[in-house]
Amino acid sequence: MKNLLEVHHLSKDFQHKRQPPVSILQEIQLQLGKGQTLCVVGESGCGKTTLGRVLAGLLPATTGTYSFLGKDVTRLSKKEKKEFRRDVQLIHQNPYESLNPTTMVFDILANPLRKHKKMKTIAELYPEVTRLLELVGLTPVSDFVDKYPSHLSGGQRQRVSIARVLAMDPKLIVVDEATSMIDTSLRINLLKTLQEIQERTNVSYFFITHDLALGRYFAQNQQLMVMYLGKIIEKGQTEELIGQPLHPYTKAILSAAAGNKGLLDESSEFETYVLGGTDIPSFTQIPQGCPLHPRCPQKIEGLCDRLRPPEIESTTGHYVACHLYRKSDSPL
Amino acid sequence: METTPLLEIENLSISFKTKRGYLKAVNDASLVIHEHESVALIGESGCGKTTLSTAIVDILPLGARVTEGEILYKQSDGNTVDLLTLKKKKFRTLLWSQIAMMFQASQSSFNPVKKVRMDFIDAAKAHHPRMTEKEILKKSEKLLTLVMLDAERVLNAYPHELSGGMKQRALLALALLLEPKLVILDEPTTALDLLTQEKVVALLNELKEEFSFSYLFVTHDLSIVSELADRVVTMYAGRIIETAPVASFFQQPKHPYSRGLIDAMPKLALEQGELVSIPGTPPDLIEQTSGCPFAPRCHRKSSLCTEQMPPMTTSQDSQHEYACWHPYLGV
Amino acid sequence: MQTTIRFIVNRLLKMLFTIWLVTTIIFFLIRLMPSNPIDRYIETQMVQYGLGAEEAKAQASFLFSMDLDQSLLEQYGAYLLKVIQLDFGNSLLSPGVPVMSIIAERLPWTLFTVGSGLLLSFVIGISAGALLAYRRDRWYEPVVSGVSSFLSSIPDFLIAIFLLILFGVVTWGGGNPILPIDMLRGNYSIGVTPGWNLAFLTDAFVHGLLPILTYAISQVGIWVLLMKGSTISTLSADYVTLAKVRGIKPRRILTAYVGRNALLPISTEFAMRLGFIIGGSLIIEQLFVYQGIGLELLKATSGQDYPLMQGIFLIMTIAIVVSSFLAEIFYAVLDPRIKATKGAIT
Amino acid sequence: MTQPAVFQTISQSSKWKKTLVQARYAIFHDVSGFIGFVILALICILSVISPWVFPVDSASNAAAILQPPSTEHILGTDHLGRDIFAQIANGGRDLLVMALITATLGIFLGVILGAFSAIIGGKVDSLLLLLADVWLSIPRLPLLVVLSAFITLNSVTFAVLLAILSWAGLYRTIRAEVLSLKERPFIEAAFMQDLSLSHIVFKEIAPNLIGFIAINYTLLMKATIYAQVGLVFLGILPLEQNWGVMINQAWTQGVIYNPDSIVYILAPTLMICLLIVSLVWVGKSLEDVFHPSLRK
Repeated sequence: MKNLLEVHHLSKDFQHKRQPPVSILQEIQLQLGKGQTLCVVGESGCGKTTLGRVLAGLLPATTGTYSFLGKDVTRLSKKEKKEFRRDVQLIHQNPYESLNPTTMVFDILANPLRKHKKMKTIAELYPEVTRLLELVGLTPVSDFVDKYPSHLSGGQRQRVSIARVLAMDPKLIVVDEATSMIDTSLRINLLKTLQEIQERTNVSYFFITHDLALGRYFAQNQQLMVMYLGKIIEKGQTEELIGQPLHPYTKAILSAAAGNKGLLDESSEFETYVLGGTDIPSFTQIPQGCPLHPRCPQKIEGLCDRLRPPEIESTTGHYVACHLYRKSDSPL
Repeated sequence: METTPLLEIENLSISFKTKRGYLKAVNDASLVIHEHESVALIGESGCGKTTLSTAIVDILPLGARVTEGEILYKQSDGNTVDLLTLKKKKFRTLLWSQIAMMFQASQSSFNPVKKVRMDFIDAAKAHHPRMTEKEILKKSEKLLTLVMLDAERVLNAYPHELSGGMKQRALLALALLLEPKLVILDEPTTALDLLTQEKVVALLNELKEEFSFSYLFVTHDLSIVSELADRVVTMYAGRIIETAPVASFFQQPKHPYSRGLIDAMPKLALEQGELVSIPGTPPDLIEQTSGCPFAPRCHRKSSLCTEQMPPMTTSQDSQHEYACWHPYLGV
Repeated sequence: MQTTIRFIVNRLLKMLFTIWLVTTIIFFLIRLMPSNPIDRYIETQMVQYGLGAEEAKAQASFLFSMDLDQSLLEQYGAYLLKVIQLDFGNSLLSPGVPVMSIIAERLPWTLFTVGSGLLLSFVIGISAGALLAYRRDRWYEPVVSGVSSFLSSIPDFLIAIFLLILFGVVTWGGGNPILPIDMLRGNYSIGVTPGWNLAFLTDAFVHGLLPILTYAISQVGIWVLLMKGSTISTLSADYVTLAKVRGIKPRRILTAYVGRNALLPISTEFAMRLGFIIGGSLIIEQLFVYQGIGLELLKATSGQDYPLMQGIFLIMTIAIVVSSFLAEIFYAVLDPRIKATKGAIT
Repeated sequence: MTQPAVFQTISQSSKWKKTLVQARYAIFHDVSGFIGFVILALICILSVISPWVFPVDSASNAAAILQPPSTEHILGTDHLGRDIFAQIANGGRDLLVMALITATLGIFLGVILGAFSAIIGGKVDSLLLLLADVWLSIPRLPLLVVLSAFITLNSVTFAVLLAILSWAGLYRTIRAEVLSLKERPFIEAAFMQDLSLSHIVFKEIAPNLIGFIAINYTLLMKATIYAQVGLVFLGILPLEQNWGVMINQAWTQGVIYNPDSIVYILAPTLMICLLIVSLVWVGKSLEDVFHPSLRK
């Protein structure tokens, strides 16, 4: 099966006035198939949102290739660009900012329909708007169509955002921390709605979160990857990655997440793994070699602080960027 | 367990005046914090947990008013006072020296135009006017080192020069400066990264051992509750609906809402149980109903629930207290 | 440190650019406009007094302190050079008197009245504003806010008229108005010699009283509203709440936590306003016949005294530019956050 | 498909109803706003009907100079014996019309330039911003006075000139507003939906600016009235029939010092105050009404 999107050696630099460029994304490699989910987990400031925005076409990559449906995104014709624009959608983190406060829910959904499906009259639009709202579970529909966003709760707004995205019939949705501002009791329902939509429409998700357990839940039997300081340090099938974490950083965040949950997560037994130091270094001072080495308890002197670890496939489909897993025969 | 109550909140009600009418943010809430005990107050946004905690230190926002109840505090000299009726001046002497607080957004808890040291000096001078600056700074340095900070650097920095995690820890040091009896922490780890969170939680536990004070921490994040709390208090729509020791709270929650919250938390464990959300949305606190506020979202509700607010009941093993007509009583 | 210097240099350049631009506009008006004053003057001299073209030109050159035989570009260069030395030539109405000496004589009076009025309104305004922020639940809060909003809306010269009537015209049942208004014209009474003595200072104050009051009343509302808003937002800041929780005394909170942070954004406004009110002093000085720079500008305009006009206008512009420059520097000094570089990207 | 009841709420006729509801809310929702609307309405009505109801008698009447208020002349007479009330009733029209013209022109200029600058960005934006900064440092009233020495002003050239002079302030505020709107995620969402630029500007950004424009519109009207009355008083603008002229006349004739004819100067002064304050209050009230989060 051909992949929906392929990303090779993608890097993204930001340059502030008169300051040296800062590399936010480095050598990103990833693939995502149709109807599949790829979840990226990382702490705030690891570059995961930037990656999401690059994939959504909101930011250009500095180097590397990004192809969508087999076509290089930087070399699309005008028509293809328009198609790409519609095929890839993004759901923002903050539902209080992502809906125009002066637009009624009906119009929020009708605007893209008018533009892309050439629906004009309300008689044409109404059934489609109803369908979309029902799809995201905002029923009875009549309670919502004539509301302004300020009358909706955070969860309801986020559902409207999802409906608006679905109006475009996208092939890929970048979900950027879409549930982090939603109450716990409502969160799972929202994720379930997203999963149901995937079953129905075969859409792919690029799911961004800082919550390992949430990512683990959403990307069941799918792919999970962990980012640290702009690099993908480990990726693989979700259950495999959680069950057999390889990278010291992955081990540390798993240990932290599991430790914190304690009683909540009785059956889980994760090795306790603690990193040194407390704060993530800033992007302007990324350590040489492996970015984790100053905090890593297993660092190899003379190797980790000098050489950037390559991406190593430890078992099939499970990649890790760490010198500890270097095959003896591979060159340095 | 032999414990003496340190803070007792009794039948506290707090109303907000809004354009649409009075909003009862806290409704007839009673809560006890014992000495050397760590109590977690949990609930979702708008449930009144923050209002309740700010009422203790008298920093309710404008328009909010305590309509009923008392907050009894046992001073270190053994006398018990009602914080709500205490004279302002007297109350001020209790603040920070006995009750300290840490906010959720510690990002702006330091005076932005002064160096961090000034916040330490001010706090100490307010209660010990004769303490010299040198003494204060020496003590501050010790505490800052304890929370794993470069004391020299932090004291001489402006707040904006510190990272979020650093400010959080500096604030913790500030809270401990006068060795209080009770520390109130409002969402102590929300703004922090997972790994920093873990460190702060560990630190809080260590400090509790060392200084033996009580915590009241307010959070919506269940995952840190099990690490920090001895007892869990659940709030919903302004009411306290369940109180339980932490282990049995997670293992046998009695109130359907508590259970719903736990069931909705994604787990890391490999055998994923089915996660369930609570349907519906929290009620509007302006339109008060006579029944249980959770009834509209509850799958165990009966007609009784919509008519009458269930009273606080103590479970047979006397570990749980809950306000529910149809609690989960089985094991 | 480097960013601070860059910041200052940046502002300085902007300031110079503004002054240069205004100077150039003035040169354009005086020299290049169709029917500009110099051409008109030469024409008049030739038509009315029968002077020869050369003679008329020479006279115009002398009067306007410009060498009209030079090319326009040279004239422009020479003009700029003179402006840099603050040399605006001689007044036409009082021949032989340099414009700068007239300005030097008049400007202090305007600065005195505008400055005192502004200071008075500032002190009263910020105190009242801070008080209102603290007492938001009292009955007088909406009243004072309403009055402030009213005062800040109505034009200052209407306030001047009210004051004039109130103090200088209405007899209030007695024989005479409160103030002998016709005696109060000018900056000081005839017979009083200027100097640092009590008699003169009192006299100057009495003469400046109504203008000062006008400036004060017309500005006070703005300060009340600004300070109220600023204080309210500061009061709700976490560091203030936390200061309360730390048991710090209210007075200490007011000064060290609320006061400084609330005043910061307003203090820049103060410097800005100083510059602008000088520009607005025209009508007030006309009404009270106060011999300040505004009145002088009006006289110059009606008397077509172009060198004086441009001199005063330039000085007024410089006043604004310099005061806003100082305001920004002041702010940067007071607020440690400004110096921080914003480089973080997430 | 059955057409549900909700269908009605989106139809055109109900949009009008909503507008009506909003207008009612705008007028009645706060006290100062309500007072402002009432005063403004009264001044407008007076301005429209007075040429017929209270015509100005321009002929002087030496027999009735500077009379105090009486039943014949409610507000007394001026130095030429003309009725003051008639002058007051007719004196607001010019001011209002001029303020409307200037404010409309000025807002148009400010919105176009500000929005353009914010949306285009880059060098053009920086340059415009610098120019605006510089422009703002030039004192407006003295500039008008100085310009009057070079150009003969009449009402129309003055209105246009004033609109042009006020571009910088408006430009800056509107630019800032559009910039912050542009950064809001819902605009990015519109971009992701591939909606056209005109849709984004007029349907997404513009509705969020209405309250902002309303308050600036009234503020600009206020500034126009200030400048106009001020310059008329100084004798720089040609005299016509308005309150500023009355003040000027009272001043130049020395009537101001006559304790018996205080009404002569007080009446126009008060009227200007009322007009300006009502404008400010109406503006504030409108700003509230159009505030997006307060939508009904």
